[in-house]
Amino acid sequence: MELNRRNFVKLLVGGAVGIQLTPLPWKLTDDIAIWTQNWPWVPVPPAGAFDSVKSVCSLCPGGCGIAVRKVDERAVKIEGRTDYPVNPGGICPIGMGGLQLLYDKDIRFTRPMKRVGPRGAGVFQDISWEEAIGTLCSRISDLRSQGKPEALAAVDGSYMRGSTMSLLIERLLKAIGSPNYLRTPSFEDTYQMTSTLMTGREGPLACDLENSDFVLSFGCGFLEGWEGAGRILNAWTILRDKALSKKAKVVQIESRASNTASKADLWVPIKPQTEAALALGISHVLVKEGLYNRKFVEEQCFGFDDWTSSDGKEHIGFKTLLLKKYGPEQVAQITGLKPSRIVSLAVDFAKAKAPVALFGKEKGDLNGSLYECMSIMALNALAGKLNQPGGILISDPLPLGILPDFQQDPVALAGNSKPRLDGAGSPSYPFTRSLINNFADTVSGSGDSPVDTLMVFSSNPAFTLPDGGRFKKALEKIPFIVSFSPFRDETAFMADLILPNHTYLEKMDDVVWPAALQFPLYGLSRPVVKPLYDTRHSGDVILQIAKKLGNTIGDAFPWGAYEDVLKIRAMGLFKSGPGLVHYDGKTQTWEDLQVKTALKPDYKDFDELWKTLKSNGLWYRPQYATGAGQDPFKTPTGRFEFYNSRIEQAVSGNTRNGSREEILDAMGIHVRGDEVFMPHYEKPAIPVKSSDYPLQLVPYELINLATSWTPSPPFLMKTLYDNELLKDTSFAEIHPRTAAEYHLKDAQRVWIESPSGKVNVRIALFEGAMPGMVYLPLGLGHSAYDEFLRGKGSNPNDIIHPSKDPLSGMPVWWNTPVRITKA
Amino acid sequence: MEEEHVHGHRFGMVIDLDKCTGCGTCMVACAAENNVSVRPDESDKQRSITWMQLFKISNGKDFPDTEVSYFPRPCMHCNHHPPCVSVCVATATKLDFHTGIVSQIYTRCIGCRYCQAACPYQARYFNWWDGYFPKGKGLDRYLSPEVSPRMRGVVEKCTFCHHRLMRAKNQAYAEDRREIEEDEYVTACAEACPAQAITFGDLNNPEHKVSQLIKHPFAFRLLDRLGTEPKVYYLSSRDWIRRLADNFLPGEYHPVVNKNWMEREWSTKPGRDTF
Amino acid sequence: MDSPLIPEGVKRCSPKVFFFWTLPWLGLLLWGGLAAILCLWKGLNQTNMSNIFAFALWIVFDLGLIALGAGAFFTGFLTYIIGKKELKNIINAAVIIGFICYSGAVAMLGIDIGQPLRGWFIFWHANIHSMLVEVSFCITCYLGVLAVEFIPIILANRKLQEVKEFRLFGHNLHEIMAVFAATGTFLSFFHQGSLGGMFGVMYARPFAAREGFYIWPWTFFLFILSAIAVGPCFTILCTKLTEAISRKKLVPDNAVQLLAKISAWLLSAYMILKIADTLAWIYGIVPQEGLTFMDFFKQGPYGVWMVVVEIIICGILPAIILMIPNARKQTGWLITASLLACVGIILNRFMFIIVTLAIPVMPFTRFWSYLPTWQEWGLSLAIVGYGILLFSLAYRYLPVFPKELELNPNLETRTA
Amino acid sequence: MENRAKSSEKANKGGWIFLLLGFIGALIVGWVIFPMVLYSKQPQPINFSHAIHLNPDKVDGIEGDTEVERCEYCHAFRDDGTFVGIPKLGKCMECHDDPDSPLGESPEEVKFLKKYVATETQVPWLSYYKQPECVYFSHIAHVKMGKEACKTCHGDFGHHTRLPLYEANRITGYSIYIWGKNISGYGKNTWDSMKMDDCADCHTKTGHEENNACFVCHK
Repeated sequence: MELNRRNFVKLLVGGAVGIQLTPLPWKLTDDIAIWTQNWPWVPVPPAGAFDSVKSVCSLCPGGCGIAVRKVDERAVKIEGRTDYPVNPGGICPIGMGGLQLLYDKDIRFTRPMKRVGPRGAGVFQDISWEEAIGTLCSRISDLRSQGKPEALAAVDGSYMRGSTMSLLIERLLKAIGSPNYLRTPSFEDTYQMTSTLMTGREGPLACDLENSDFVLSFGCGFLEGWEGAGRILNAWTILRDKALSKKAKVVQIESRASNTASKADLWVPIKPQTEAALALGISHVLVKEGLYNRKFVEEQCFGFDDWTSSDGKEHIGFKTLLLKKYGPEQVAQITGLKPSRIVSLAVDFAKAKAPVALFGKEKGDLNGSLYECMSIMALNALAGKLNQPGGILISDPLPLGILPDFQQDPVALAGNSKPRLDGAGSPSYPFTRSLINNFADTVSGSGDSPVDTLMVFSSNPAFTLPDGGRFKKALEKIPFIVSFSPFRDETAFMADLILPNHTYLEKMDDVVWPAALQFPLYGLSRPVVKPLYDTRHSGDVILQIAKKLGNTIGDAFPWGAYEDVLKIRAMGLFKSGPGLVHYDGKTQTWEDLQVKTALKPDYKDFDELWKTLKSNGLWYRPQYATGAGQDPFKTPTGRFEFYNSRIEQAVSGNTRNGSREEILDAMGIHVRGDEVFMPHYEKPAIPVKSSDYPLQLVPYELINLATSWTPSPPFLMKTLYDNELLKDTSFAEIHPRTAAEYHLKDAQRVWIESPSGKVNVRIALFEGAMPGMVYLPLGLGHSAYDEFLRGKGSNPNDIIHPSKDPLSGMPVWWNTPVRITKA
Repeated sequence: MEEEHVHGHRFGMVIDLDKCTGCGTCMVACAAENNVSVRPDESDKQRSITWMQLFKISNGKDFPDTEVSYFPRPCMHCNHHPPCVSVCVATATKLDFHTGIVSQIYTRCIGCRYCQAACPYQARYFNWWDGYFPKGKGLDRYLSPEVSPRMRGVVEKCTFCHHRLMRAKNQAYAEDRREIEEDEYVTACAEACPAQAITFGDLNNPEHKVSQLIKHPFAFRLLDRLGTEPKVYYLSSRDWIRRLADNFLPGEYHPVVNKNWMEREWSTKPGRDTF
Repeated sequence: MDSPLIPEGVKRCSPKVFFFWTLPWLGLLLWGGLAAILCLWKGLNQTNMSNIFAFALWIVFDLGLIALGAGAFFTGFLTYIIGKKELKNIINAAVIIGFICYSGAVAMLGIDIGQPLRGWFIFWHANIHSMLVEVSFCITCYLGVLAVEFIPIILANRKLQEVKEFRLFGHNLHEIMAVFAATGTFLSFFHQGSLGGMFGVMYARPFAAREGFYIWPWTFFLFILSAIAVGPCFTILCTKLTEAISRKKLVPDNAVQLLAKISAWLLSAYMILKIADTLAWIYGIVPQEGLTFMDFFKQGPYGVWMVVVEIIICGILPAIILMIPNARKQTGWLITASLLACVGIILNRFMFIIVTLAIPVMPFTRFWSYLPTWQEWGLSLAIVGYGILLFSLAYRYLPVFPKELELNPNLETRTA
Repeated sequence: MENRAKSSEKANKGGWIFLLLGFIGALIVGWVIFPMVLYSKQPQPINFSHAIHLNPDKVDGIEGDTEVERCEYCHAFRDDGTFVGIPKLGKCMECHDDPDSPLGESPEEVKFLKKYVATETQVPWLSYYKQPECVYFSHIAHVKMGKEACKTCHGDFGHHTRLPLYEANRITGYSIYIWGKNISGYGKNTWDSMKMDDCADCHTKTGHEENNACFVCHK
């Protein structure tokens, strides 16, 4: 019996039978299945103790309260706070995805770096903080020793004017000796100018949406993220409820069937950039029909009726201007509306108890046109609805503590006396604080850059500016660029030195008066997690820079840490009068804001205020922000000015030799006579359409796409439709008829070309697009960040060909002439 | 089955489409809450995973009468033998009669995708890839331990955030309560909606807001006539939207003609030309 | 050199020729193998299937194969249960074809599911309400039965016959073949039916949904009937193909004719019921769910023409041809008819799978299109290659056609 | 032909032995060798003694009238009802606060103090009862509301003087306590295994069938 083939087979057969009677095959089958249920490469989130940290979102001017859910040290979810008076529980998609901006390592700078690759390539090398700060300081010192401190400039994109960071940046420049502090343009700039000119008050836009019963919106993208979604969308819901019971109406004036337009009670489509005319047309009807508020106009306004100045000169009043130039038919011509519609709008506006006319297009972080803003403001005034419940409230800025004055050394004094490179505040742009587009032109225009070193704070001008990439060219000329951005954005990729800030969830910073809120509120964000990487709070870095530079500069920044500065600011609030640092979330703040009995603060002393502010992130005064009750207007005439003395002074006081014609031309104003000083409609500077460029490009914004300097959290890519972004191509919305004219099919690839350049996109047919227009979404087309955003879609800013807005000199976003060619 | 439903909860959702602004916060909140991974290309809509999905709809009218709106679509948690449940080969998905939630067990699913074929709402998503969590990128650092991440090759879907129900129960137990309070359990999307368009609660509780809302003349359900009995209801004052919620033969659709209701209130759309 | 393996007396081509003959099919296998490995290793993202097209090309192939493979059990049924002796001459071929179809189908399903290593959950955690469970159970069992039916044919190999045990085993198996035929028939009835049921029960998919009898929607019975009607046609096709390639007669006409005749009757019966069902659906279920028949074909490449082709050209037409004795006696007509019938059944399965899924149910969702990737084609075609290969091997080394010798007395004929 | 058959006959004599050999061999492989190969063994970082800590004569400070309460002294519930599980170092350091002065005389404690307390690094305990990621288990529901004793599932771990070796299934990574020590999967005590069926059976026995719904124990 040897083990021959046949017996071996028997052995195997025996084994085969036997093994069935053991656990081996069965357990193995089971375990292999269990293995697939626990694949080692599938992450297992570590468990731990749950916690919720209260803070404030600073991704946009909305300033929503957020509660971050944590497991031990990890943040796992962002939720809206119900105990914060801005947003009752809800937040916007961008804020909701915020954790990806914290944890996605590839979109962040994790330590200070210096550039080693070519500009824009994003190739950097790690360095120490000491070396980083040292490099910058020595550069600044050199400039000062060469006696040209003004060759240092800074771009600041922090959303709220008057935020403590902005204050420190401006202060640092001043101490060093440079006037060239630049801000990326935002709607707040336009409003701030309007308010200053017409009311003499410089407070931010405050409007009582929730209590309004007729909202006449000149293109505000309430549902596109206007002034921060948290509060606005809640207000929207309140207005919806009222609308159901016939208590409120929202009218959206806009050329495209946006979400706001669709969901509003009435959509009034007009040609882009003709809003001023419509506002004036409505005013015309109010005046003609005597529907305006006589009492208010007579007692509190200036320049309504014709008048004679002290020098005996006859002036026409606003009334005459309206009646002469803005009749329904005339306005219909400009806007493309039916005259009857203009009349009915006026009648409804007048009939409403608490109407409000609002401005600020799309999200509101694009600047508007000054005269347009003034025209709409005038409409509110005519109806006598300023400082009324449901209307716009004229206020002063938040009474934050003022930083002590400081000594400037001769170098600084000399530098600061030099003219700004962007001409802001010059005779041509008397009321504008910053004109970054002009800055770009000046730099790229002159032989070698007048700017030697540029510091960039929380902004991404290389991506967000509507200048056909002119700012990028300027950057290429600037010898040395320092980025303080926490993110690997386009501008940072141009930088030579990176001093990364913390992300908004890792640092303490202030949110000054959430946009458009009708009562004063000061939010303070706090680190919800310890900084993940070797980054530093730019506030602290500025202090460190100042210290290193020493002398008067060091003396100008006597504080140990950024927090000390914030504390000084908060002290101002404490001194300014009563306020609250808690909100129970039960009562709706907007329901009761009338100033009745004096408010009783819920803190004993400043220390308690400060402690609570740091933990609860909130100080507010639940009362209408109506400046100084009795005399709300601080204009030269002490009244609301239809006829604007300040503009008048600026023009006549312009010492520059040259005729008034030339002066006005330099200011970009086309009308003449008294009209110049009153709200009026200005024809577009460059012809919107021509034979070469027969179409008009209008950029639009999506609430689920970050359009400012912060990247969009990857989560948002799930919310985009495949006719907004498909693979790497974004879409241009055009009307089917327009498409037919150019024989374009849906989803077809095309070039959209303007005098400034061209982008490659696909066509999205949309019945809701105004014929003859091309709509491109902002926020796509990044060349930086990581695989989620890089190379996805096209950036309209690359082809937007901005003209200068009359008087303000800021870019005009809405009328770029373009043509479409098949790709 | 229905009779069994009487005891216990029957959680459901009401979504007010007049209030829904299409902002997509619900989608993001859902993905963030439930560890749904984001892939480099999410524009492949046939394969991207969105438990809560916003369908964009239009009234199809030409400029200037065009109107867009949105259908937020979670899992409907069908109440009447859900199409997906009876077909599942491995009993990986079931309707729990004590909560009304249709469960999905990823470790039981074998990925045959029969349930996807059976579901008319496109509410079920197959993991064509493993979750996208590259080493050292940090995307796994915000994952919640309350929801198990899925592996490639299994189907997943909206769970009405049932882990939040467990969370609420634990809290109740810690406070010596057997039953949870109404509104202690809310889904992530309902909680996050900045327009408060989503109301979530127990349909078996006549006091709860959801039970009131579904009686509203504006209330309707998606593909109601299929007989799946979704526990997700919608509200809309727009007839064109309500018409899009189901298939109708010519003349079958009847606008909301609740006379006395019409007298009491008026549609949010006064019609473009009554102004 | 492999002559000792080749059945007694018959002539087969040289190993060289045979080797070259196998090459293309091996190629297909290789392609499919690569695709399979990719899918198992990287996942189903290798395919173009999607959340819309949860079922796709592979399932179409599966259902097609299983339907065509029905010839095996039905011929078995006729031969052993009804006792149609003349079919004994074709039963072997039928069994082998059946085995090929079913093993192929099961293999594909193994790749098609997202978690193959959990496949056995279907049995262990079975949900008895699911038609697919019934399908899986029956298919797996029936594959076993087919294997058993295949064994005696293998053991009939000249070399294996030398082994006493094998000889006996094979013989005994053959004796009790009737039992297996019976089980096979029973199992097949159910899974063929359940396959139809799978789609009929999707009551939320108006295009597939059907009323039914007790828990079985009409598609349940229609699938059975269509399968047993067309299965034999496929068997005929295959034998005719083999005859064409090997250039010799292998099966006596009476066997083929009998199959054809039975097919004719069943096909006619099926057509009557299918038409009735379609009408009932168009005028019953479809309007109930707010749709009209034409609504289904609003978008996409599909149209009413598919229904027309399926029912008239690939249903009624072949039924008539096969019904006329003089027609089916002519090989040309016989093959045309069988071919049409086979196409018809595959078209039918295609509609229930692809068209059902492609048609959006929610009025505001849009129509999606789908094109398979090379991986999907690879695996599908590999099954074809595998089938041809296995059948060629069987034909070369096993006495598949008992009457081959007697039908080809002169061994001079060159053979493949 | 004849001879060949004959010789093969001869060779086949006693062929059944081989059949038997294979059979028995397989049984040995399946029942004895397989379990040994399947599990990896490794010791705990510190040989913690539950017995000492729960013995009032040796350790005071771990209060509680019932044993459960004494367990909960370390294995506590948080305010939100979640369960701490194996306590973090902080808990241990409430008593073992000084790395240089051990409270007992066990060398293990010294090791613990030097290696972990002194450096304030968490002890990498190996959890015997870790359920897979797909499982949700609420201790408070069972212990507080259900009044279940710890030992029902964990056996009387409380009296172990030393921690057993940690055995993990090489394929699944599960602790052996999930499937149970017995390779056949059979166990006589409630704490012998922790498979889904064990939970379900208990739910059924105690009249809580409703808790056999999938989404009660899966997440």
